[in-house]
Parts: sequence; structure tokens; C-alpha cells
Amino acid sequence: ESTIPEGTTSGEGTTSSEAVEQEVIYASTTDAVGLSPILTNDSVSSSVMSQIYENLFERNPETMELEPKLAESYENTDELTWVIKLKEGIEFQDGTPFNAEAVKYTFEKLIDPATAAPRASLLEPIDTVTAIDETTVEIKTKYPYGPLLAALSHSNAAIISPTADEAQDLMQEPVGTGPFKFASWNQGDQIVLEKNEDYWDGAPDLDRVTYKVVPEISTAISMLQTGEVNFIDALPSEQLSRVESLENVEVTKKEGTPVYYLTFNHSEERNQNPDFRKAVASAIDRDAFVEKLNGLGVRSDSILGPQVFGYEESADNGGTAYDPEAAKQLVEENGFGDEPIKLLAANRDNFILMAEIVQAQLTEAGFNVEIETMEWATFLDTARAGEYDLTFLSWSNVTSDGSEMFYPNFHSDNIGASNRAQYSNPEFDKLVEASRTTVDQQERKSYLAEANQLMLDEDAAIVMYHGVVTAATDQSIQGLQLDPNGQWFLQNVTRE
Amino acid sequence: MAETLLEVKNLVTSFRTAEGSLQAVRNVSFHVDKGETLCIVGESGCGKSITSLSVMRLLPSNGTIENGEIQLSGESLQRLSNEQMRQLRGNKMSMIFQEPMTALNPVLTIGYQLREPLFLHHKLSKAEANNQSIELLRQVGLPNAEKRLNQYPHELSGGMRQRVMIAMALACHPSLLIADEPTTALDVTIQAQILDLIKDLKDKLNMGVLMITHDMGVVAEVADRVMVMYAGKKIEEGPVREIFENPQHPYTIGLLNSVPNVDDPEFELEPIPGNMPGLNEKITGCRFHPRCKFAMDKCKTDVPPEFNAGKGHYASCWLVDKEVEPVDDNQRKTILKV
Amino acid sequence: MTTAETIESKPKKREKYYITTIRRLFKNKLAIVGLIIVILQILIAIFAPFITIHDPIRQNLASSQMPVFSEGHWLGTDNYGRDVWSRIVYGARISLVVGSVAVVLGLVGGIILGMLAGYYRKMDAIIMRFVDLLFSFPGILLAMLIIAILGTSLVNVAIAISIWSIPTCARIVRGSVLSIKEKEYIMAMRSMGASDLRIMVRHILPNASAPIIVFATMRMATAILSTAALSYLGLGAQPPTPEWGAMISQGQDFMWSSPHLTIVPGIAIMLTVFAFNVLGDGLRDALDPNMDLQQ
Amino acid sequence: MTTIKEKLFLKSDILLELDGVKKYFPIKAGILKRVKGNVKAVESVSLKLYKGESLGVVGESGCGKSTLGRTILGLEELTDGKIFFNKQEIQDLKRKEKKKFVKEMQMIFQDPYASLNPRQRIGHALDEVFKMHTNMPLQERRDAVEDLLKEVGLKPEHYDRYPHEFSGGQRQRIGIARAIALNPQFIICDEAVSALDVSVQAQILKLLKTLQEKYNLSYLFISHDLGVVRYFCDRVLVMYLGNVVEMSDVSSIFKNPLHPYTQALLSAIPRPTVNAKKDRVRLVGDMPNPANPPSGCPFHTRCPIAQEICKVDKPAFIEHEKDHFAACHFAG
Amino acid sequence: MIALIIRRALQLLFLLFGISFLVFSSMYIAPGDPAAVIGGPTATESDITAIRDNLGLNDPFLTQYARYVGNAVQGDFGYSYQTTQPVANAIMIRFPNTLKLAIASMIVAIIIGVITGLISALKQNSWLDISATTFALAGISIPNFWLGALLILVFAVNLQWLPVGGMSNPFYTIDGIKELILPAITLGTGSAAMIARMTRSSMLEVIRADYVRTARAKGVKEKNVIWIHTLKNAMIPIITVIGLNFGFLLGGTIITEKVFAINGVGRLMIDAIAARDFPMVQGSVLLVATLFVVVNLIVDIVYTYIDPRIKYE
Ligand SMILES: Nc1ncnc2c1ncn2[C@@H]1O[C@H](COP(=O)(O)OP(=O)(O)OP(=O)(O)O)[C@@H](O)[C@H]1O
Ligand SMILES: Nc1ncnc2c1ncn2[C@@H]1O[C@H](COP(=O)(O)OP(=O)(O)OP(=O)(O)O)[C@@H](O)[C@H]1O
Ligand SMILES: [Mg+2]
Ligand SMILES: [Mg+2]
Repeated sequence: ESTIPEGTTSGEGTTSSEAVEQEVIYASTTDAVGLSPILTNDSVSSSVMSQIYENLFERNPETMELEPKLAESYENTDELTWVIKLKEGIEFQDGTPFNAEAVKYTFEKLIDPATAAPRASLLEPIDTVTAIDETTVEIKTKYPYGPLLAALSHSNAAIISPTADEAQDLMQEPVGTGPFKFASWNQGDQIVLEKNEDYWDGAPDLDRVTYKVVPEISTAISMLQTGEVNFIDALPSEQLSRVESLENVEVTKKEGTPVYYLTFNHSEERNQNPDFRKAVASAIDRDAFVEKLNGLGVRSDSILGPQVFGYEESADNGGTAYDPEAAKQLVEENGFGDEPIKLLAANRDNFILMAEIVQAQLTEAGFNVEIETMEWATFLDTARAGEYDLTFLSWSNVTSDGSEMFYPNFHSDNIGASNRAQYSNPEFDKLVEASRTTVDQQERKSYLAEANQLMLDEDAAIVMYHGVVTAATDQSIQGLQLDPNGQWFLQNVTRE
Repeated sequence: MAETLLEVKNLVTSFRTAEGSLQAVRNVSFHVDKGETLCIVGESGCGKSITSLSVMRLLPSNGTIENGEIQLSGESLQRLSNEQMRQLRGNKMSMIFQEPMTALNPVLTIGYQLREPLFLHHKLSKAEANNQSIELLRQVGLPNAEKRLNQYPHELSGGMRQRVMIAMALACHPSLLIADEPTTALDVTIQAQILDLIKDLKDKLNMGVLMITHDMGVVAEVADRVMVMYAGKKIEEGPVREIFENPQHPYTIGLLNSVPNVDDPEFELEPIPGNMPGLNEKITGCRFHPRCKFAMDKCKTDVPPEFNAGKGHYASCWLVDKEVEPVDDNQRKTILKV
Repeated sequence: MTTAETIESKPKKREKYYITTIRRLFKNKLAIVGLIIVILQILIAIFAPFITIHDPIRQNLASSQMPVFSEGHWLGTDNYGRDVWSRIVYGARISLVVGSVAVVLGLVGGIILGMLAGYYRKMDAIIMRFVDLLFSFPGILLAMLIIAILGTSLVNVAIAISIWSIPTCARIVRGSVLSIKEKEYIMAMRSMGASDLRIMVRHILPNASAPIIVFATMRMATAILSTAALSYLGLGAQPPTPEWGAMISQGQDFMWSSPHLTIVPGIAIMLTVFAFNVLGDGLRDALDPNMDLQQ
Repeated sequence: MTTIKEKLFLKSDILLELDGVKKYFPIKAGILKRVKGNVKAVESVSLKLYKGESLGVVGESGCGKSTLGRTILGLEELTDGKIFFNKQEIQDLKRKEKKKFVKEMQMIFQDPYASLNPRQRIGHALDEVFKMHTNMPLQERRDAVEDLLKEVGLKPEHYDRYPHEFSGGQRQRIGIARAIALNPQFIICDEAVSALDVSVQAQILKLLKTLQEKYNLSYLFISHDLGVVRYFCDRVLVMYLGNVVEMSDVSSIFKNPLHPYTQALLSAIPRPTVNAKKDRVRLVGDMPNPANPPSGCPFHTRCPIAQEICKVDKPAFIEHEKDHFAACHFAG
Repeated sequence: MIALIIRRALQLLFLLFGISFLVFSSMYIAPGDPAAVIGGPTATESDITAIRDNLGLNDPFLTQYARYVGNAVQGDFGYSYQTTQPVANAIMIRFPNTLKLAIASMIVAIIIGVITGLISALKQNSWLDISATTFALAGISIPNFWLGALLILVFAVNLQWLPVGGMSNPFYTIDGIKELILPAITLGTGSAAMIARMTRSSMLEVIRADYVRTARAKGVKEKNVIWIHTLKNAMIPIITVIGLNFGFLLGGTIITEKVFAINGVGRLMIDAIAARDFPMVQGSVLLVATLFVVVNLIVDIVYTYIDPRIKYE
């Protein structure tokens, strides 16, 4: 009720183009759950929060290197100790100074079981956080923890204002150090952010940012066309050609970190047969599938994608290649087609598409595959409990760190929770642990690459594609920063 | 001679049914003059109501007028457009229907249904129409008229509903009133009151009345002329006195003999034997002959035309033809009564 | 007795009630059109293999999203290159069966509840509140419950959809019953000692048939469309099994690039519903003795 | 045929007895439809009906005759009073037992069209009666229905017709056929022959009489046609505004009406002769409102001989002559 | 009548009680764990346990239910698992939109439905009837998302007369009305179809009644014969359908709300179910149930005005 979007008033004479309003209206398919980095774990919330809050570190979208943000620098005094120097003179939007106490407060709150933070595990390795002085924080981990900086760059590890957190509900009224500050939120409808005039890195050009909830992507595209919104992202491949055909719209595509893969239920006996897995892997024509994505997918066998720390080019073709004849032969020899195979697919993203194509290809090879679709919450339960034969999973790697991918998804520690593939391989576990507990990044990278290849050799998971992040913006929008993990920043955006 | 108000010539009305086409009214002609009451009597199911509905052009959807001409004040009703016909109905000509329960709209108040013709044809305001409705209900002897206006048909007794129907039909002082058994559900005191009311209006407005009734007492009281129908045909017509005192058609005679006599406790009813034939029954000759005690061979083969029995009295019976030289009235009556 | 020899006219051979109704039904040209469509659809469903060239689930990614009247695929192909005509034809099997079973089940439940509620004042409150409860209970949740308790099968789809139609049907029936039961002929039947059951079934139901027929024939459309929502939950036909409702909802994604993927199954549903509706209209007319069919 | 005298002798055989039967209808008014009083349709009626007797009920329209009939059959809930049929109180019967009684008590409704199911062929309507109460096989039932149709002067081919395809009188005959189908002991005839032409009426009256003689039937015969009442009934009951004001055997009512209302009624009968002189007792004024009946004698507002006492005292219903009851202070 | 209203109010309490139990138990039985949804795919065992503890989901079923009812009786409908905000707030933000939409589309539906229904009935079996029937059937067979998209394409994108979506202006402003038009049409067509068909059949039932003939005999204009004498008698099933549809619309209609980006109860409920956000589901179902009972009460009262013979004692 508060703000009238530009598009709806365009009829009434505000079309004069001299002074373009410095406003971006972004359409998202769902509303943010909340605006506290600690209590949320969804992408919309984090895309709002990433304009309001900032992290100690961030990954440079071009070089994919981790760089300090709120931090000035860091050093490892030993394998377990991280001493982080903070930037000086930064204030939260409510005037609270940003300092070591704030960092300590934030991290401790996130870890505290009483908070029940959904991503508490992110900082699980942290043992203590100490504010050495105003601008120095010392973090001690329980064991050597390599991906710590990546974890600190995760949007859920953004720094909150302790005074604000104590005074109000950050879920509703967030306060951070970022370039935009919270203005209003009409639940389910829109969130409005305003320019933070006092932003430490120079106030942004945009006066206002509106997040509008438009659940139907095709409606959002229509709105983009009429100017009711001027920025959308995560375009589905079916709609890509339509968006690209719009005259006033520019489409940005960028290889991203999400990965979509077919996995076996490794706790099942049949799936433990390497021939079975090989048969499946060689029956699936991933190239044909990626072609269906209209350029919104990157073909690579590697489980850690090109944008993820730990990727090595050699892994692109490191898996079993498509070979229908070989697959047929294997199926026939081993009678793999006798028993029906339950292919579980969640009803969202591209899972059904994958399921239908893979089912057809597996059938072609002689398997007997039945698809079972499910809505998301049920799927999470079912997959976690391992009640399937084959299923599709995905991982959108926010920190772009390979450990972040391998540990929750394939480490035997997490069977019964996030390791839905029920994958348990001691050798693999060791490599992953090493990648986590090593602080040296180069070393870590080689562990990860090794683990990656190990999985490919075993056909433990068959990568369907790696995601491409997209954004469609009105021509007038310049300077959008799009990260491979799908996040974006409006700090440098202007409208012309 | 008085001015003719309604003239019906050779009316044939038939129904489409599952059994094929049924002729309910067969070639009936009659007329009603201004200020005159014509009563139609006849066996139930003989086509009286259908005749009157044909005049109103309100036949059931499966009925059609196949032939004939209906004129009101010299104007052919069949040629009128629906809209012209509508303006006549309820205004120049109105009708009281036989079954008052189903003829009143169950979901509208009595008041609304009564006011409606007044709004329509006299363009009265609501208050005026209300007053007039109350007056009308008074005239038809309905007690507590004001209260009744807000009641619904199902809250009234049969007789009350009938009186509402009558009031509605009389509301606009029509020049032709068709009344289909208007007083069957009324007790005699009210019946008398209503008949007087109709008579008053008739005299005052020179209204013509076409009344259908089974009550010979009523016929005797109100009719100027009587028309007797049998199995879809008119079989006799004449001034009321003629019909009662000098009936010509054996059916008419039989009818009069079946009237119960209030004044004579020992009176025995004498129904006409047999039943009216079905509409689609093929009967050659006179349609009454299977039940007629006097049926002759001729009756079985030839349809009797209408014979003039004098004094504006017509009958369709071969007996009349035979007696063109009139026999002694009493003598014939006794012959017939045997 | 005075009734003398009645003129015996030979009564025509008496027809069974339903035969007359059917005869009356056939007088209605539109109803015949409806009947022909329904029969055609049934035949199509039965003889599906004989009237299609392509396997309805066989993919051909190379020739996906072909428009209608393409060579070899007169209704085009879908996103997976599957022949739309084949899918429509095979889809009829599930859609028609599930649709009609669900409607019939829902009708039975709705009519029973509605009748009882309308007829017995005492039961009205309980039944109608129960119906309100069914109505306000979210369908998705109900379907989830059915999956959890009964599992996923086509029969359960029909059950779920029929439960959705019960409240609406019950309300419609009750409304009519409330007004019909006050009619005088019902009183007459009571005076004759007719049992309540008889009054309800033989006297009230036929007089309430018109809105029920309308409801049932319209419900067919929503029932078929609902199967999509249920297969979304994993209840009922799973991909790649062809089924009209699911075809429509999958086509939604390609509404802009390949509109035929929604239009074609949409027309199939509409034809079905059209057929049932005109048939229902005809039936209504045939059952209404007041109707003059020759008009 | 038994004479009236003989019948009155057989008084011991009471078929139906009403004791202070009352039926009020609540009046609702206003947007919220609150009860604003009662229409006193039947105000305390007591009577005895003997086996084989026809009791005529006459009275002004709206005085509660039909309501009385419906109340006896239990179609309207009794407001007060008791009804005994064959010495058994019938209100609190169990359903099973009730069904037996129902078979014995039938009603011919005043409005024949409204009382027929518009979607039921009349053959089926009649057939249904047999179906409900007998175990006759189909063919037998069909024959019975056809016989019934013939008996009331309709044709077997009418079997397949719907009610709207009949004339008013024909519908009434269907109602009659339905009521006599099961040979009940008692029939309430609510204007049962009013829509019939006199010749059919005569036929039907004869039929009813024949049935009465054959099965010792009793009738409660509601009618406005006093000629028919005189012909058909043994005793007559005159109602006014929900009250019984006079009751006697038919000849003494017609010869010697005691109540002024009865007198007015009789004087208003139209005679089927063209020359009859018409000196009616004209009733002035409206029938009072049954929701708000006048004090004292209900008739005093319109009574030509009313005195002061009539306005305050409700006259008792007493026997003025042998078997001739009337409720009037100045009866005679 | 007052008694009827009071009685219904009491029944409503029981109904709400029953429905909350039903919702509660079905959410309990149905697969899917709210904590897993909140935790997302990344959640570890300990994350989920912590969340479950925090939400009180580890308590026995009856304890949870009793707690819910206990709070609800005091007017506290709990906090969303997802957003941690009060359920009542979340619903009240959305409800006005849903109400607006429901009323607007009901108006559209009634106008279109009754008029086409009347035309079909009066011109029975003519080409007009057939086209009206076809129109109605198209209305019910066309999926809302499709119709909505089509309307957007034509009226919002190409002609630019109306906005594509959203609902943020008060309904009495021009913008507010503009926002309502397309969704109301999209949503109204289904109901219009049902109303049209019901009107047609119901009119045919009464159009040949004797009292209609009486009206004609009085010279009542054909228009009034139809609208007053016939339609009122045919109204019971039509009103039933209108009431049902209105109740249904008040429950929110997910598709239309989605297509037109309307922040309504339907979307809220479906999202809550998907996220297993029990308190939110409960709250919205209870709201829908209450509305439905109210609408039906109104319908029942309207019955007695339409048909004076109907009584409820
Ligand atoms: N809609 C109809 N379809 C077929 N036949 C009909 C229809 N309406 C009436 N009839 C038949 O037409 C004949 C004449 O009916 P009509 O109503 O005119 O009789 P009537 O003389 O008014 O009898 P009554 O005195 O009993 O009212 C009857 O035999 C009746 O069965
Ligand atoms: N359902 C009802 N609601 C309210 N009042 C009613 C109802 N039914 C009948 N009445 C009233 O009860 C009184 C008696 O009606 P009843 O039908 O018994 O009269 P009646 O003696 O049969 O009259 P008639 O000879 O005209 O048929 C009338 O005043 C009538 O208005
Ligand atoms: Mg008649
Ligand atoms: Mg009566």
C-alpha cells in the first residue's frame, strides 16, 4: 500500500525521461522468509540481506578469490587460530559501531543451539570467538578448518548489529552495514530498501530498491516488458527465448556454482554393484539433456563445477561416457532390467525434466524405471530416509567451496541428514576431511580434486549439468554485479 | 343487439404429446357480448379451460391453436404482437385460473402480486396501488386485507387464494373477464358476494364475462347465455332460461339431472353412464353417441351439425333435427328422461 | 355401481420409464451430438493403439515442441518430442475413467449427505457443519493425507477428487431439498404413508435432478483438471504416463513457446465436458415432463 | 342403504375421536422473522366420527377445515389436544404402527395439481400406493391401477401421462383414486369433488357411497357445495373461525339451522333454477383475523342477532335438540 | 432468525475445534518435516534437532495440540515456523486482497453467469443457447493460468490498458479498480460458467409453471416475468452455487493469485502447506472455515427470503 510501483503510474504522466528515477524493482518468485542472516536459509532472503548486511570476507566474482570485505586482513597464528583485523570506522545503519564485539556477538549467536539457526552447522568448527580489541577478532576452531574464510563469506554469516538485535526483531527490521537499509516490508508483497547515505564505501547511486513478489515467472517477464519491474533473475530455460526477444531487456548469463546430479541410493545392495552404476552412467546422454536447456546449463562430468573451488578441468570428461550399446550390454548381461527401479523426483526446478529424459534413456537401455514425483517437503523426508533407488539432487554452492559441497552431501557423517545419497566411502571421507582440516588452499584444492575424481571413477553420482546464473534487466540498469552462486549486488548499479 | 366483445370462430386447439397430436378443442365457435355473461359447462376434461387459455393465448407450450379466429372488439388477437397482447392481458381481458395454489407465485407476497397489474396498466404509485389492493381484497371478502398483503400464498387457505386470484383479475376493470371455476373453493356466502361483485362490475363497466363453472346454481344465477361442451366440441348453446328449461341435447339433460338438490333430501343422483371418450379416440358420428340412450344409426355415422332450436338456442344433435317441427316440450322431456 | 360399460380402447403397450426417457433424449439433436462425442471418446480410449502411430511415451528430443500440423505429428510434439495426439488418445483412458469415477463417487456422497441434511432438520446442523469442514479443509492437505494413509494409486485419485466434490454437491442438493420438501405433493406422499426413504428417493430426488445434473456435468471438467494437482503431489498417474490434466499443467511452462501443449488437452477436456453437458441438458429435458420436445 | 337414523343408533362404534384439537401457526415478521403471534387456524375442536358415517364439514373459507384435516392425519404438528383413531391415540405411535394407521386414513387434497408430483406419471403415482402397502406383483398392481383409473372415470391409457396433461377435474379424480386405492377405513375429502362437473361428480359421489357401504368407510367430507353435503353426508359440522359452531345430522341442519352463521350459509346457496328468488341473509363485515379472534362469540362481529353478551361470553357448544349441537346464546 | 445465527455461531466453535484437530493430525500424519524445510538441504542432524526442539515439535502430539488450542482460545494463533511472525498478522495482511478479489470476481461471475444463463434458458436449444453453453464450458475448462496469461498478454502487455499484476491500491481508486479487472475476470469465468449453467437449468424448471402463466395473464412485461416471477423461483440452486463459489473464492484461489502476483490467503496457505508451516496452515484454514460458515449462514438466510416456505426450526 505504501509505494506505487513505477509501472502502474506510467500512464499518468510520469514518463518524462529526463531524470530517471534511481530505483530498481526486482521481481522474485517468493517472498523473503525473514531478514535476519542468522535465522534464515533461503535464497530470496539472502538476496535481500546481501544488500543490507556484509560479511567479513567475500569472493571476488571474477577471480573467485576470497577477499576481505568488512575485514581488513587476517592471519593464522596456528592451524586452529584465525586472527582477523577489522576495517575501522564502519557503522551499522542504526549507528552502532561495527567492531569485534559485533562480530563475536554475531557468530556466537549463530552457533548457540538455543538460537536454533538453520545454518548453525556453517560455523560448527568454531570453538571460541574472542574480541581481542576493538578491531581484532580471534577465532579458534575445534580442529584445523580450511574452508573457514569461505564459510565466513556465506550470507548467513553476515554481521548483524548487536544493539539492533537486542532491541528489535531482525527478521522484520534488519540492520547491517551494507549499502542499502531497510525501509518497509509488506509481507508477501514487497520489500523496499533505501540508499544508506552513510555507507562506508560511498553511498550507492540507487535511491531505492524494491523486491516485489511475483510468483509466476511468466508474469514477471510480462512485467519486465511493461516496466512494472526492471530486474528478474533465475530465468527458466523455457522462457529464455521469450525474454531474449524483448527489446528493452538485457539478459546476463554467467556460469554458476549450482550442480544437478543423478545419484544412487548407495545403501542399497543393487546400487553397490559398480556395473550397475556404470550401466546407468553410460545409458544417460547428458549432452542431449544439456542441449534442452537452451544454454542455461554447462556440461561437465565433474561434480565440483568450473566455478567451484576444487574443480579441475581434467574432470570434465572424467566420468563414464555416454555409450548406449555398452549400457544395453551391461543391462542384459546382469539382468538389471528385471527389477523395477524407483526414480524419485521432487517437483521443482528441472527435476521432472531430468527425470522424464533420464527415464526414457534408461528404458532405452533396458532398465525398468518408474518415476515417482513428490512435493518438496515430502521429498526431503523421503530422500533423507533413503526411500528410493535413484534420485536427482542439486546443490547451490553459496560459498563456492568444494568442501562445502562434499562434506554435507557425501560424507558418511551426514547419512540420515544431508547426505541423501547415503554415500559412504572411507577413502572419500578421508579426502574430504583433509580438505576441511587443511588450511593451505592449494593443498585443499588437490584433495578436493582427488575426491571428485574418486566419485567419478565409481560413478557414485552422475552430473546432469552445472547451472548458469541469469539475470534479465531493463536496458537502463547498469553495473549489476552477478555472482556465480546466483547472488547479486546493487551497490554499483545506476539507471540511465 | 348488444355489441360483440369476444368472437371465437372455429377454434381448433391441439396438443403435441407422446401419443401424437391430440385435439382438445374441436371447431368451437361462440361469442360474448358486452355486459353479458356466457357460462361454459361441460364434463371435466372436455376442453373448457383450454378454450379459455386459447383466447388468452396462454396455452401450455405443447399446445397450439391450429385453426380459427379469435377477435376481441373486432380485433383479431392472433395477429397481435406479443407486446400488444401483453398490454391487453390483465387490462382489457383478464383471467381467473382454476387452480389457485399453483397459479399464485409461491415466492412473492400477495401484495406484490396484486399491485402488479395496477402498476402495469394504471401506473399507480406504490401507496395508491396498496390502497387499491386492500380495497380489492375487501371486495372479494378477504379479511384483514392489510395483513394479507405481506403474506405468501402458502399461508392462505384455498378459498383465500382463490379470492386473491379474483381480486387480481378484477384489479384493472377488464372489459372481458374469463373466470375458470372462480368460486369452487369458496363457501357459499363468499361465493354469493363474489358473484355479486362480478355482476356489479359487469353492469357498471359493461364487462363481458366468460365463466366456466360446474355449479349449476351459479350458472342459473349469473349466466345470460350458456354454452355446453362435450369432448372438445360445443354441443349446445342458448340463453340460460332455455338451457335450464328446454335443454335439447341429451348430454345437457343428463348434466342437469346429475345436480344434487339441496332442498330435497330424498333426491337421487343420476349420473350420465359411461365416460367421456379420450381425446384421440376415433369416434365416428356424434361424439356422445356411445353414451347416448337415444343414439340412432345416423348418430353413429354422421356428425350432427348445429341446429337452431329457436330463441337463440342451438344444439348439435340429430334429435333436434328430427323435431324441427317442435314437439310438446314436456312430452319430449319425459321421453328423454326415461 | 353406475359406471356402465366403459368404452374400451386398447391401451398402447406400455413403455418402461427409462425407455421413454431415452426416446425423449434422442429427440434432442444436441444431446445426440454429445452422445456421439462421448462414444467416440470411449472408442478412442479403447482402441488407442490402433489409431496412433507413435508411442505416447517415446521421446525424441531432437524433434521436440513441434507445432500442430507438423509432418508426422498432426498435433505436434511436446517438450520431449512425444507425439501429442498419441498422448491425448492414451490420456483419454485415465482422464475419462478417473473423471467419471470421481464425479460419480462425489455425487453419491453429496446426494446422500445433502438429502439427509435437507430433509431432516435435526441432521442438518451436523451434516452441514461436517460439509463445511470438508469444504474448508485444504484439498492439497487432504490429498497428502490420502497419500499418507492409503498410498498412491489411481483409485485414490478418484477418491480424493470425489471428496472434493462432496461438499459442493451436498450443498446444492440440500438447497433444493429444503424447498422441495415443503411442496404439497410431498405432504400428500406423507399422508399416504410413504417412508422417508421413498419420499427422498422417488419424489424429492427427481425434482432436484436438474441442479444435480448441472453440477455433475460441470464437475467433470474440474475433476479432470484436478488430476494434475494430484499427480503433482505424486498421487495418481506419474510421468511419463499421459493424462490430460498433467499435460495441461506441464504445458504451462511452454505456454509462450508452444501454446498447443496446453490448448490441445484443454480442447480435449472441453469437448468431453461439452459432450457431457449437452447430454446432461438433454437428460434434464427428457426428465422434465413439462418440456415440449418438439419445439 | 342404511338410513341416517339407523346409523346414529350404532354410536358405539367410534372410529375417530378428536379431543380439544388445536392448531396454531406462528406468524413471523420483520427482517429477523421473529414470532409475532399465532394464526389460530383450528381452535379447540372436539368430535366423534362413527364407523360408516360421513361427516360433512362446512364453513367459511379460511375457517380451518383443511388444517383440521391435515392435523388429523398428522401432517401438521398438533398444537394441543388429542386424536384417537380406533380408540388409540395416534400422536405417539411408533413408526411401524403408524404405517398401519396411515393405510387406514387417507386424504383427498383440496388442490389436486399441487398434491401430485409433477415428475411422476400418474400411473406410477397410483402404482406406488400399492407398492408401499401391499405385496402385489407387478402385473396385478398394473391391473389394479387400471381398474382404479376406470373407476374414477379416467382411461387406462392415462397411465403414462403426467399431471400437467390433465384438466382440473381429471387431476382431482386422480387424487380420489389414490385415496381409495387401499380401501382405507377413513378418508378425508377436502373439496374432493369441487372441480368436477356435476355428472362426473355424481359418478364419484356414487362411487364413494358404494365403497362406504361395502367397506363401512367413514368420511370427513369438507365441502362448500351444500347440495353435495346434503346428498352425501349423514351429519354436518359447521365451522367458523377455527371453532365448531354447529353440529347435527344433515336433515335437521338443513331444516332447522340453529346458528345464525349456518342460517346465513344456507340462505346463500345458489339454486339451479333460473327463477329462484334470492333473499339471502347477507353477512356484513369481514371475517375476523384468526390471529386475533374477537372476544366472546367469534361470530358476533358479523352476527345479525348479536347482543351485548355475545361480545363477552363465548357461547358453549351444547345440545339444543337431540343430537343437534350449537354454540350460540340465541340458538334457534 | 436470531436463534439461527446464535446456533450457527455455536456450531462454528465446534466446527473450528474439529477442523483444527483435523488439520493438526493430518499435518502430523502427512510426510514432511517443517524443520527439514526450514533447515533446507544443507541442514545437518543437529541443525534439525535444534529447530525441532525450538518449535516444540518433539513433544507428543496431544501436548502440541493442547498447547495450540489453549493459545488459540486466548486469541493467540501462534507464530509462523518460517517467518517467526504472528500468524494472525500474516493472514490479516493478505485477507483484504483476497476479499477484494473474491468480491470483484463474484460480481463478474454473477453478472456474466446469470445473464448468459437466462439467455440460454429463454432461447433454449437455439444457437444462442449453444454458444452460451460453449462459452460457459470454455469458462470452466480453460485453466486459469492460461486465461490469465492471455489476458495479461492482450490487455497489459500489448494494449497497456491495465497493469500486469499486483494489488496495492485501495479498491476505490482508479488504479485499484484497474488492478482488479483482469484477475476478477480470470477468476470469475469459472464461477460464471457454473452460475450460467445452474441458472439455465433452474429457469427451465420453473419457466412453465402455472404462476408464470398467471403473470403473463396479468400482462406483466416479459422482462419482469423473467426477472421477478421466474428467476426468484429458480433462485435456490443459483444462490447455492453463488454461495459456494464465493466461499471458495474467499479461501483464496492459488492460481489467480499467483498469475497476477496478488498477495492473498490462497497463496499463503499453499506456501504454508508446502513448507509444513503448521500454525500458518491452521490459521488460514480456520479463517476459511469461518468465512465459509458465515457465507453459508447468509445463503441459508437468503433462502428463507427467496422461498418463504423454507424454515429452519
Ligand atoms: N398440456 C397438455 N397436454 C396434453 N393434453 C392436455 C394438456 N392439457 C390438457 N390436456 C387435455 O385436454 C383436455 C381438455 O382439458 P381442459 O383443461 O380444457 O379441460 P376442462 O374442460 O377445463 O376440464 P375441468 O373442468 O376438469 O377443468 C383434457 O382431456 C386434458 O387431458
Ligand atoms: N402454513 C400456514 N401458515 C400460516 N397460516 C396458515 C397456514 N396454513 C393455513 N393458515 C391459515 O389458517 C387458516 C385456516 O386455513 P385452512 O386452509 O384450514 O382453511 P380452510 O377452512 O380449508 O379454507 P378453504 O375452504 O378456503 O380451503 C387461514 O386463516 C390460513 O390463512
Ligand atoms: Mg379446467
Ligand atoms: Mg381448505
